[in-house]
Amino acid sequence: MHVGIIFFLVILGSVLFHIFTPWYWTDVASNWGGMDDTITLTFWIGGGVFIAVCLFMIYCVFKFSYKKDRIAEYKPEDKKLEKILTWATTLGVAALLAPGLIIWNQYVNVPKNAIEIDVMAWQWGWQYRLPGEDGKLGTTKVVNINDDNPFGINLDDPFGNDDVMIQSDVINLENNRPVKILLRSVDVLHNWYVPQFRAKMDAVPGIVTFYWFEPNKTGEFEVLCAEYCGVGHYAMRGGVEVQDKQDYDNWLQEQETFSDLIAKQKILENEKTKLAKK
Amino acid sequence: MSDLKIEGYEFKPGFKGMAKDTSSDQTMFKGVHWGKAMMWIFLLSDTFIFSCFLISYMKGRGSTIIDWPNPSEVFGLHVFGVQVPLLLIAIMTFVLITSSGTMALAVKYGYEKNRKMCGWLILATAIGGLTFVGMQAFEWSKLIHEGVRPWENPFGAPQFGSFFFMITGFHGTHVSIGVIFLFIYAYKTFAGHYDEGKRGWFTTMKGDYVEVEILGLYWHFVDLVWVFIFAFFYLW
Amino acid sequence: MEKTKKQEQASTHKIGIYLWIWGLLFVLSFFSYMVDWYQFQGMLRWSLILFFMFLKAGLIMAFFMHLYWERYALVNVLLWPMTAIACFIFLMVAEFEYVLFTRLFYFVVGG
Amino acid sequence: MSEDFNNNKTIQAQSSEAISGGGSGVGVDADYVRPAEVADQDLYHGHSFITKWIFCQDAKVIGVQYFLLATFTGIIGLILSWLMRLQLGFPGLAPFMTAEHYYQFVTMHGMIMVVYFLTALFLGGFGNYLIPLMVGARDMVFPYLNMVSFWSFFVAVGVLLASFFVPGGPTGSGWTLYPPQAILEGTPGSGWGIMLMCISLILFVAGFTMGGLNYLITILQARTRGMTLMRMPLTVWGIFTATVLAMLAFPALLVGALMMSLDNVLGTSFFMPTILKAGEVLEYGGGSPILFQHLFWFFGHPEVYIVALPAFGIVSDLISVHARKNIFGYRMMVWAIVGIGALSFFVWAHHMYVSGMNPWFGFFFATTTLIIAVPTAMKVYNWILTLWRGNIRLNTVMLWCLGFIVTFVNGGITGIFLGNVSVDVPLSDTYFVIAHFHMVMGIAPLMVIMGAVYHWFPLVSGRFLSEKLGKWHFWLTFLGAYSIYFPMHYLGFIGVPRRYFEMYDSPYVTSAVGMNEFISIAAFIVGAAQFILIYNIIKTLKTGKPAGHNPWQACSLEWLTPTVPPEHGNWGDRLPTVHRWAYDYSVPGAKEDFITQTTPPSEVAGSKVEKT
Repeated sequence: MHVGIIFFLVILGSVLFHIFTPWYWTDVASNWGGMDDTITLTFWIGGGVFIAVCLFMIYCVFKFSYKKDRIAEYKPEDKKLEKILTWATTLGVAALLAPGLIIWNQYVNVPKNAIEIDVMAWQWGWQYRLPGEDGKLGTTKVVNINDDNPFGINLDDPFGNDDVMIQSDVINLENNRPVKILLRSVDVLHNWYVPQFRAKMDAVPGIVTFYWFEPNKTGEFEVLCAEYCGVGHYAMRGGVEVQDKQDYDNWLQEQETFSDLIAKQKILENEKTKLAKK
Repeated sequence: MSDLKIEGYEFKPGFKGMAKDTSSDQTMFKGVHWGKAMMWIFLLSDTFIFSCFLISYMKGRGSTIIDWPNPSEVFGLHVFGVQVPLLLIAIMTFVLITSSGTMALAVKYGYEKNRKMCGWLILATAIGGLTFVGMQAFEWSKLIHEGVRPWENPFGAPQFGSFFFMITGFHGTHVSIGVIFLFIYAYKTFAGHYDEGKRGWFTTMKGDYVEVEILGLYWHFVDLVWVFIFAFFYLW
Repeated sequence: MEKTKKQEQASTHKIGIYLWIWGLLFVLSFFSYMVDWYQFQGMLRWSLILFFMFLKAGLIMAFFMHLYWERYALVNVLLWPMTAIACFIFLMVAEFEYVLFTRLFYFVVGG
Repeated sequence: MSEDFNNNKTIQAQSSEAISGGGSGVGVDADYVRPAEVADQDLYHGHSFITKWIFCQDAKVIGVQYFLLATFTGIIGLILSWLMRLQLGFPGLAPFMTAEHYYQFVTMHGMIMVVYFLTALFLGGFGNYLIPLMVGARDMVFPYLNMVSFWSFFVAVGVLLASFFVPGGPTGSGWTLYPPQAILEGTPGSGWGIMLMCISLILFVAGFTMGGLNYLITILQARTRGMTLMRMPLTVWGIFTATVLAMLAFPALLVGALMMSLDNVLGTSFFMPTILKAGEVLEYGGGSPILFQHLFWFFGHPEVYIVALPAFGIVSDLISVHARKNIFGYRMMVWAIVGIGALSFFVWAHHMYVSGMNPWFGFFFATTTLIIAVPTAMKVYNWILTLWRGNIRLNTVMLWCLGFIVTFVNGGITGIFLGNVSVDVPLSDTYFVIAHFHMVMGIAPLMVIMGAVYHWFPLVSGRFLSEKLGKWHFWLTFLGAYSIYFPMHYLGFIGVPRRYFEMYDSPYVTSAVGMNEFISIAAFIVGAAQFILIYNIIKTLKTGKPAGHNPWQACSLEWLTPTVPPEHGNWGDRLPTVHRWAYDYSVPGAKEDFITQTTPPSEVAGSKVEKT
């Protein structure tokens, strides 16, 4: 008897925990609310099945626990019941799969007006690059990276000159404008993940990966690394600040471009050589 | 091969026979020796190993942006002042197929309990295998001499060297193991272990000419893998 | 009925069949070598390579490894797992093309 | 030498053997079983202590050896998990828990538990002990190979544990061993540690291949007379399918481990692109880290089922025996096992939705993954339908089975979240994943292992384990484990990433402090509760209640040996003949509520056996 009761309490406890839990997802701050909806749908269908199965089991424990004179039923198969259950399950699974695939289709098709952001990761930090006025990012190579060229931009690529460089782990985004995050890494796997945006993707050395989202809440968010990348993994943080258009444009004005940097470097070098001559 | 007369069991051909064999008691592969079934399953597993190697190679070669060297030239040989593409590889293929043929005949004579013929053919196979390994060693030393290393390659993509040494090395190891066993089995055949049913060193089973077939399966598999390596590594 | 006849012969195949297959293997190897000799390129090269490869592999498996004479229970157990390999190959082709594209696009060509 | 081998007589069938004349319509032919196809197996009998107990060729002894060694490594894995939970629940309490050590413990815990504990225990331990007994064979078909298999495993474990004592310590790259970080500085154990891990895995695969060939050929080619595939207990089906998966999936791991070793030692660039490390460009270039992930998960996903399928099979048998009812829908159960096994080769990249692979794979893998949910759900339905109208003995074994159903259904349903590609995006790499896979392939199989230990211990030792201690063991483990992993899903919803050494500096994570402390305490209790079993076993071996012959009134062959525990050779001088499936419980009209597999039809002439 007590067995069934304890199992019942476990199930009841699970339901109550879900209802009263203070631990639940943060408010979504991007266009991926659909993911939350799919999770909720999966939660209701899946949770329903879980509770139904467990309650049925508990019922069996109550009703059919051992009695000396009882003889169990002998019924090896029930084709009809099995067929019904198979089809019902298939339908349920299809109902869960469909919205998942629809959202994934949106996830891999980036809108045309999305602004591209190059997110460069290393052990253990982030920096960002925005396209300049031409709207295009210059190509890069890991071997190009040095103090003068922190992003490894190919010098012969004309698109690279006006790229805006943000050598900080915090990036600003414009509210309600889709961004395409282009991820690359110079050493190991990383993952640029803001829980409030829901979306994530690994940064893989050797290739460039992408995802997109459209922030729809202004404010500051924390960037976490979500792919294990060595001992500093847990401390590899960054930040995102989502701003309205006005603030964002002001911020963008202040940022340095690659040609600025080259020019600055040249001046510095000239001064150095002058000093040396003196 | 199976002596397919089993008491109380009626054989059926084709898929019906498969269904009947599968649903029967005792054995699923009717008349197949335990060791032979084991070798087949092992080869299936080994197929997956080589497939993973070749798939990795395909992925590596397909996704590199550095040019892949032209194997036709890299593996060419200068003979009498003429550059012949893939000559050594062609000879190696020839040797391996020859040894495969002698092995197939060895199996045949084994089942006919022709001890001498079987033994000599196994020995011939072993020598063929040894020749193959020798030529592979020559090929390796030639490439190393030309500067190809697992980690670098003067002709183009460094992965060329990595995959070449790894895949041919793994295949060569298979051949070498096969050669060792071929010599052992040649000895056992000549010594008549399979005629008198002598128990093996590590097994409680009695010796039987089916063991020659089991070894034959392994040897043909090595040849089979070479067919794929030849096509994908040397001809691609 | 024919199948069982074949089965009964199985343990004593005529030597002729082995010699035939042996000869065919040499011929096919020669042909695939000729593919390289004449430097066929593109789809023709690929289809010829694969054609000769599968023919050779098939002959070795079927006759030298006696798979042709084995019962379907064994043959099917050996061949079906290859679908997993086929799936792996197919997807890895898609994968390397994607990787090659991103590498060229973001590291070399740009725009 | 010749007396080392027994010469068992090959029994030819006589159709008239053991026939009771009576019974309406039951003729002579009803009891007919075809004659033996192959001669009886000769076995090598050890004489000295070493050949009998150490380098032993008896599958049952090898099974116990596997069991003990796997349990030993499992306990190490358990202790490592304690240390991890200590850090997560109470950071700073243990000064030696540096980030390096934490990641090393995470890695070793994962690898030990998945490969060296669960796989070895189910296939090496239960597989070796039960397969020959359940299919009616004298032993595995290649006893010597079987022995070598165990000793390879032994060496593999040795190499694995040796990595704790080499410079740099064991690898800390996570159990998935993803390059490039696995072999770069910045990850603990990037030199020796990862090398030994790769060697150990290669040895394990080699050893396992030897064992696996044995299991497969024994099941396919050495069944006793009358034992068709569709009469085998589901335990054998589960182990069989899992072994097939292992034989086809481990090659990918072997290749991955080999290529990574070469990258590490020779400096090849299979998985290594151009890498900038501390301002210097390393001598790598052109490789693809995602290739390793594909290879790893081509192995890794079937590996999940290598652990799960034997558990499915065993739990079916336990439920059936202790509910005194045939397993519901046996055919469906078999096809579900085979179908899950086959499908598991087409779903691997659902572990890689956010890995940066070709994004179009998401559609393919989400679909195949969710298709697997259907046969899996059918199995669950059939387990609970077996309980329905049964006569359930609520003993310790059944409790573990019930615990399995609850945890497995829970973990299976969270699997639907993670398999569905866009739902996986926010949840992957968070604690939700940890909770999911611990529930479904940690706790659920463990429940089955425990149930199986309580169930088969009387067969192995001839004595019952203490029920009272067993119940304590169960409730502490079940309730504790459930309260570890159920709330953990919610940490995942918040977005707490996995593999974080500490995390309390993020504003929205601070709310999780209390829960982490609670989880850690529960983990300590659950871990400690496992020692109840060890105490129980030691106590039982001395003073346990003798079990006698077939104590659970089971139908399957392993309980029907002439001696308990079974001797080397299992069956005395005659192999059993099988006349029915393993689930004839509570057949109407039969004298008892079970009909063993060896009972010929003529002896149960009056009963309504639907299927024989």
